Amino acid sequence: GDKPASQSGTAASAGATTQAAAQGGEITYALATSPDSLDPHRSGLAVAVRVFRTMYDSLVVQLPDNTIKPWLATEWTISPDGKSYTFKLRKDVKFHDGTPFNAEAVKYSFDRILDPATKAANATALLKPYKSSEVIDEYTIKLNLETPSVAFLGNLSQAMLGIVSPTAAKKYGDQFGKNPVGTGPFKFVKWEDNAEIKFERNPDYNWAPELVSNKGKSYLDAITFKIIPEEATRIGSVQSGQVTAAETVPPQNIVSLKNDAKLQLLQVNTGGLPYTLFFNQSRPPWNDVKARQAVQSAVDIDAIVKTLYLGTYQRAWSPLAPSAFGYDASLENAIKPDLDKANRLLDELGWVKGADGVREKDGKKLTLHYVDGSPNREKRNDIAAMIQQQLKKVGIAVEVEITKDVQTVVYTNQGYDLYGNSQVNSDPVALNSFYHTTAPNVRPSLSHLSDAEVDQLLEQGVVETDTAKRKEIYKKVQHSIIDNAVILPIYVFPYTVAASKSLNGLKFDALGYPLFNDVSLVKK
Amino acid sequence: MSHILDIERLSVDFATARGTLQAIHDVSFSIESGEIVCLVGESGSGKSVTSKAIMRLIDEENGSITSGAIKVDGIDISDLSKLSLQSLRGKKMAMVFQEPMAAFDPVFTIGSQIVETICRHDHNSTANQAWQRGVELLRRVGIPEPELRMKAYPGELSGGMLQRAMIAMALSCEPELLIADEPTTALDVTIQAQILQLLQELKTEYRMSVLLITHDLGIAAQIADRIVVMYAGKIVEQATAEELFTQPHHPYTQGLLQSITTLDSDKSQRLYAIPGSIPGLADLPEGCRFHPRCPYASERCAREAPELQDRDGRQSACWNVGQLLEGSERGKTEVIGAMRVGETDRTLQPLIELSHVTKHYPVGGSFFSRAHKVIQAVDDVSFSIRKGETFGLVGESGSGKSTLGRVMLQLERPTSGSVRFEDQQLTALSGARLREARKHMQMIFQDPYGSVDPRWKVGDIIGEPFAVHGNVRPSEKREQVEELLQLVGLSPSAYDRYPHEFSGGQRQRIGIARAIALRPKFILADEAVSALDVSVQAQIVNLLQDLRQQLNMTLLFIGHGLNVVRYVSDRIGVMYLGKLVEIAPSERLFLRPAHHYTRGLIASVPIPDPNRRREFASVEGEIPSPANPPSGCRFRTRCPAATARCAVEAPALRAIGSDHFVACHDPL
Amino acid sequence: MIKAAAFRLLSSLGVVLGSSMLVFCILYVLPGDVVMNMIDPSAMSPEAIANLRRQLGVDRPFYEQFIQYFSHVLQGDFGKSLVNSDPVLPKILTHFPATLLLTASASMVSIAVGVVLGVLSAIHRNKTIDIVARIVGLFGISMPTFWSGILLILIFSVSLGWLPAMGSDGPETVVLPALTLGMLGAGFIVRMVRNSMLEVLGEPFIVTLRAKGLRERAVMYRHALRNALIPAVTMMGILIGEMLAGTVVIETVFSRQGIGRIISDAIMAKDLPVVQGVILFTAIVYVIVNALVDISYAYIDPRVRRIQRVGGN
Amino acid sequence: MRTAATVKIIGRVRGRVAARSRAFPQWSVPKGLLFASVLVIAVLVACALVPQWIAPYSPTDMQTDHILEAPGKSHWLGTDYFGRDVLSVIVYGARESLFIGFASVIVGSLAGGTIGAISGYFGGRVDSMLMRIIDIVMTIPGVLLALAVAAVLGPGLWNIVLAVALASIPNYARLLRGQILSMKSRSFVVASRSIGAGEFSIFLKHVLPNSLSPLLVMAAIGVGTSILTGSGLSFLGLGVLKEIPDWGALLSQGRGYLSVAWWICTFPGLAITLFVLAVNIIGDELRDALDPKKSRT
Ligand SMILES: Nc1ncnc2c1ncn2[C@@H]1O[C@H](COP(=O)(O)OP(=O)(O)OP(=O)(O)O)[C@@H](O)[C@H]1O
Ligand SMILES: Nc1ncnc2c1ncn2[C@@H]1O[C@H](COP(=O)(O)OP(=O)(O)OP(=O)(O)O)[C@@H](O)[C@H]1O
Ligand SMILES: [Mg+2]
Ligand SMILES: [Mg+2]
Repeated sequence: GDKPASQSGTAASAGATTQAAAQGGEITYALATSPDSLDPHRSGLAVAVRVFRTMYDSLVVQLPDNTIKPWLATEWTISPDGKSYTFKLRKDVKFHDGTPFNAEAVKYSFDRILDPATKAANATALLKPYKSSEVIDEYTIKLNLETPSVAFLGNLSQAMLGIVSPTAAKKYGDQFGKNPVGTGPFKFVKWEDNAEIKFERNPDYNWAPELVSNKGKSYLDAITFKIIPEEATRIGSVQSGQVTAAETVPPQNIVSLKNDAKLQLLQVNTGGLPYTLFFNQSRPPWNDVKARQAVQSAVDIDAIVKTLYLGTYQRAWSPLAPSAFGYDASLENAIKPDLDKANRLLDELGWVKGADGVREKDGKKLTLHYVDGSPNREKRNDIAAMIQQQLKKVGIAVEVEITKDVQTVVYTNQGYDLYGNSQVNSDPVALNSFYHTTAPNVRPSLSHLSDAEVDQLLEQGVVETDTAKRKEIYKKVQHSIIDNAVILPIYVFPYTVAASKSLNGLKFDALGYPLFNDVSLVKK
Repeated sequence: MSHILDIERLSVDFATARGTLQAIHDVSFSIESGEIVCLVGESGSGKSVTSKAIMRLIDEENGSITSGAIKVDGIDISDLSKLSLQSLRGKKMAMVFQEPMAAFDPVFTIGSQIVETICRHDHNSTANQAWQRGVELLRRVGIPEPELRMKAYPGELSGGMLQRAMIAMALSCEPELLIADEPTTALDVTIQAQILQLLQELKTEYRMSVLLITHDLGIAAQIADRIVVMYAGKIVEQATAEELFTQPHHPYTQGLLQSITTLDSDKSQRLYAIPGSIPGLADLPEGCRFHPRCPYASERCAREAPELQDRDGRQSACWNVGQLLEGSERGKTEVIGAMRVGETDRTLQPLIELSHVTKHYPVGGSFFSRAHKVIQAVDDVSFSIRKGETFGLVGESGSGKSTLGRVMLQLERPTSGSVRFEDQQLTALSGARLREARKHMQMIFQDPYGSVDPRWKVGDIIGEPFAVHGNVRPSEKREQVEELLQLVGLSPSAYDRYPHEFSGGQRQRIGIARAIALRPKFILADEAVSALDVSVQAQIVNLLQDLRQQLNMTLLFIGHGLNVVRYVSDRIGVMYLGKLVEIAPSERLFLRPAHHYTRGLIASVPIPDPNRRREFASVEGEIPSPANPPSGCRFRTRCPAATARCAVEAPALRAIGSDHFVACHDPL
Repeated sequence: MIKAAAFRLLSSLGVVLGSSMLVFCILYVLPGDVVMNMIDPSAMSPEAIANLRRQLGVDRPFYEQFIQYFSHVLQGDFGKSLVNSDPVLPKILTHFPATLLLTASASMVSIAVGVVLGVLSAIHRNKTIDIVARIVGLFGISMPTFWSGILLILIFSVSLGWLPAMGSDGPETVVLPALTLGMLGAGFIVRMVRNSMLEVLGEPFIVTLRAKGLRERAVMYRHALRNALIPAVTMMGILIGEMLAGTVVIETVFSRQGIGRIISDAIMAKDLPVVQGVILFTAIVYVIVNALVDISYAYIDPRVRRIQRVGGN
Repeated sequence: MRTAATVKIIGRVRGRVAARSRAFPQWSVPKGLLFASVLVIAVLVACALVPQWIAPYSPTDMQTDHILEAPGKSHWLGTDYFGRDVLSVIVYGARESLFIGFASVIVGSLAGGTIGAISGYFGGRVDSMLMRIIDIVMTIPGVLLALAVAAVLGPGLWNIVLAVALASIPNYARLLRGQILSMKSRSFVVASRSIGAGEFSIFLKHVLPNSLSPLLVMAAIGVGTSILTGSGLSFLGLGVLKEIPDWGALLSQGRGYLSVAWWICTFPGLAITLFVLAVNIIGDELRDALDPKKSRT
């Protein structure tokens, strides 16, 4: 059909890989935002991760079917209690600065994440039950966990837990993010703030994971990432040939670029948690399931996704993305927009429509404070605008607050009724930080959900090693969340790249991050 | 005789927002080579338009020649192409303008502007040659150190120097016709005399023809071979200077001649003034344009416009020439009451007394450096004005007259010295008491346009003193203002109109009405008539005299028109560079000036009588900078009788006769 | 003369210092917490966060931070970014040339377009050319730069392929941004030049020039324009300040390096040292440019020179 | 920032050129152009007051099956990405846009004018102190000021107004001060003083009224361009999401569609341009009309 080249859950690749890849050449790749740091442990931005993959390798790799395969670690064993992992490491690996890769380096990397001085962000969460490591011998390391975690291996595959050169990290201290050194297929050359980040081929590379076909050094001489925040400019640059490829193509351009003879479009759905609107259950009346269900039935997500994304984004149904482990496809099409039901539920709760069409109870208007970040990333502000109109029909007044300071408004002040978020992740344990009851002195989760049954299921999910059983557990979790209208899942974000037809072999990993090992330029 | 300029039935129209206006109509006259022709007439009569038409400069102002021809040396200018016109301008005919300060491009040096002109028309001369020529020209027009002046910017030269430079520039391509549009109006009398002298020399030296435009008949009498009189866009009379002054053939000319205040006008008589004022182009009267103001006007004049007709080798446009020639002079002078029989009574009490008044303005100096340079605008001046007298103050521009006036009214505080008004020490007053004292002292300003708030209605302007000082109810205010309006000769209907709807003379009346609103004891008139036409000037002077008498006021009359000051004043003080150099009863001052400067001033005044022509330029040089005055006697640098003593010792003001004081070591 | 220069220098320093202090205060009262923006609070213990605060020195009272910052600045130490520990001074120094190039070329565009249109408009007063020029000028003022910028990219990069759409490497990348930013300034200059040109054309000396027989071209361009430019030059001083500000949007649209982008990011992140540094820098530039304008003002207009020599007014 | 620019420029230049006291030459407007401008403003004001009578559709009606339709019979100016009728959104957006335009200019010119007036009236120490402060504020880019205001007060319509107003204050202050200084030495002021009028009343009755007209010209430009400043803020992500966006927000939100659906942001842009043109033409005319010298009776 006229769907773009998108295969959800599997790696998409550009061009035919059969023809012999040409050596040499450079590409420029336009990013939508600038990475904040090239220190994988320090940055939590998706855009940074896209860059990390060129120069950092992980111990293991996760394939699109969610299986874990060797990478820098050749093999591993898990202790019966699930609390220690012993990895055998490759012996032929060297960091870009010549430092040999070994157990010490791995230990250094992981301990570094735990060190507050590193100011590590997402990496801390990914590494979570990790406690300490023991160097068994030069190429054997044992990682000790506080508690067992089934997701641990998958997390280790993520670029944010990539291994950094201890020499360089020690040498540069907090400037390591500007002088990154890893073991990846490309070496860092320079980073010009707000302009470009340049990498060149690592000639020694020869330890690519199973995910890519070119196991040796890359075909490309160099990659330059250009930072082009303005959508129109980014698309304009790839259209005019100024850059070879540009990421995050807006839907309206996806539609129009498909007819562009010079360009190809690549699309891959990202894994983890789709874009989801969370109710803040600490604020009445949204602590009442009926109120939330009313919203759930009043909102026509299909219409929103179709209108705004012009058929280029897939609608989300569950708290998990379809590619995630344990995804419950039965949730699809289970909920239909039903205004009567919404009205009935609200009537039942005693909210009566006032003269201005807004429902009232005890002199209070039925309002929903919808907070969204700025800028209008992936048209999320527009979603808010549409939901505002849809809820108006059932008598709910939506106040939309667009703010740059999400940290303060959402996380510090908890000042929202509805707030949207998504997370790229490799394992459904990611659900824990969104739906598990939080300790009293810790920052509450976005949903403020406190459901003993869900908590229990989520805790089981972390340790359950039996795949089938684990799948069941997560299905239950998903059902419970949707049935209780804890969230409104909106869309699955497809990572979309527009590239010149001369670009060949661009692949994406299980989470939707680009891989450049196989990329080559077709000479025309 | 060859005619260098021949204008035939020229009419010029201007396209304006409100439609076309005919600025001049059917103008014909010619100039022979080597002749000086003066174009005279009141403001707005079309003199400048005529001169600009000759240069075709009106093109740039939305003007166009609708009929007639202008022949310069036989070439008809009126339909010449722009390009050939440009090559004629400056070469065949050159022009000198009224405001020398404004007539140079301020951002180029004098030299480069002269060189530019030369190079434009003389393609053979190199820039270097042109520069040398410029230096020569400057030297010729009497500019000292011409090499230096060539490199000066217009802002760095005085008005007199600039006017010389302008003439030098006009001469640079040896034009056959020099048009000078009021070349001396902006200058001091002494400088004016120097410039006129220069023009006369140039005429004889280069056999140049000159079209001199002026409203000062005195100048015309002194310099013109022939005079052309214009009124409201038309020529009304044309004759040689002698003929015109002996026997005018047009009532307008006659009126003009009578309006002139001369150095021997009879002080006991009212000045003659042509009644009314010149009409605007948009509302010209039917028939003869002068008839509403003409004492001879008949019905025919109102119906039919008279053509310019030859009579005895001269021309005039009037139906009633015959009648006029019969000599029945109507509406001429009348004796003013019994007021000014002689000089003021010396025993009268002083109303205002100034002792050792000094006003210094600091110049330069910034946040850090306390200014050490000062402009000594007024330096140690003492005199008194007696109750009921009119005291005149004269002196060249920058001599400190206005400053002295302002200090007198405490609009500015003196640097030192004191001012006593009746029994009050004004310099010691402040705040409300000073404002209260101001009730009794008022001021009439020079600039009738700038001294009234353009956003206020006339009634409010005149009524402002009531509002400030008093308890006058609105209805009363209207009544009183209307009375004042009548007193100064304006219609009460002016009450609700805005100042811009009035002519200069009328506005000055508004200013006067405001000044007399509170019936003050003392009025300061700072150049109150200098900006006005001769005939209007006479009207205002008469008005002032009347009011002074009616209201029994004391007047300080500041002016640079010596003849008018002489006419109105009982006593006159002469200022030079911040110093009072002479005080004398007015007749005596003119008969027996004691200071060399005073004599020079008087000698510089052009006399409106072609039979009494004389050498101009009685005071050499220019007034020095008040920031850096000469040592000793400040006038010594220009004084013909300066001695070594003058350079070291400043002369004190001392009595040399009854009521006559002078500050000079060797008075005349 | 030396005194005047010294005074000027001192008062400029005062202005720079004052503006920098003002910014410090503004930023201090801004809500938001740099630490919370830097880390994931769920993953860090409260003690660790407090520790981090102490390290960054943002826990100390206002006046202490104030004194500390300025004493460091006076020693040439602009501090480090709170967000990614980049030293501020090198960061500004690497970004500044691109901004300077952009502002300078935009000014050139402004002057060229503005002066030409302004002069045409004044010469052909109330004719069609005048009305068109004025409307074009107002268009320049009334179009948001991000919009006109994108339009230019679509036309010149995507459709025609003549110029690069983005970047700050190479002279050709500055063309489109300079045009965009320049059109804004041009709008003001047109109006200014037209007005002062009309004023100058009404001056008596223009009549003199014509009376000398000068060609119309010489009258207009050699004399009238030079006089009319005096106010326009003053405007350039202010325009450059405004253009520095305008770069915030332009640099984002055209993905150029520059201090405009640094500062907008830094404000959002409450990255105090960076904002401070940039403001200090732009204030200095602003002051320098205005001093230059004053000097060139005196160069073009000898009247000013004289006044300055005499001093006072 | 845009207003800031304009106003700053005119303000500074005036301040410095104040010595040449002659008023700016008239920018006389052909009658037809003036008439058209009055018409434009009338229509826009009508839109602001009674949009429901003018707009063919509801501005919030998202016809999701009619998105991105090109201008045509049923939607004269096309539909946007929500399926809203562009014409209707523009018509309804007029209220907010005009409000931002006028309110920010009123606030800015009042505050700036007051500072300028105080500075001009007292002169001396007060003047040099205030002007130093103004100098300092001028060195800080308007963006920063605007961002700071937006950040301090939280998002909202009044923010944009305040942000724009704040940035324009120095310019109004400078302009009025310069104007007052040149007016203070005029002879009609001296005349009023010489009849004994108090300084303050002279200031109120003579100096101030005669100094205000250039402020009007500046305000005219300011009115139009503050809308753009608003759009600049929403471009930088500081705008407010309103049910009915103002023109600046429409432009900023629609810019990504320029290459696929030009009408979404071209028409709001045109509305702003027309508004700016009209306000400026009328402003120039108004200045002349308020000047008794130039108004013809
Ligand atoms: N460019 C113009 N457009 C319209 N009317 C004009 C123009 N130039 C001059 N006039 C009118 O033509 C008439 C004659 O003006 P002109 O300047 O020749 O008078 P003048 O005799 O030189 O007076 P003055 O002694 O004041 O210089 C005046 O009424 C004036 O308003
Ligand atoms: N406010 C001032 N600041 C500095 N210098 C001043 C000031 N007012 C007057 N002067 C200077 O004081 C001197 C005397 O000026 P004043 O106006 O009193 O002369 P005047 O005799 O009235 O001349 P004019 O005939 O030109 O009116 C001049 O050199 C003038 O430049
Ligand atoms: Mg004239
Ligand atoms: Mg004077």
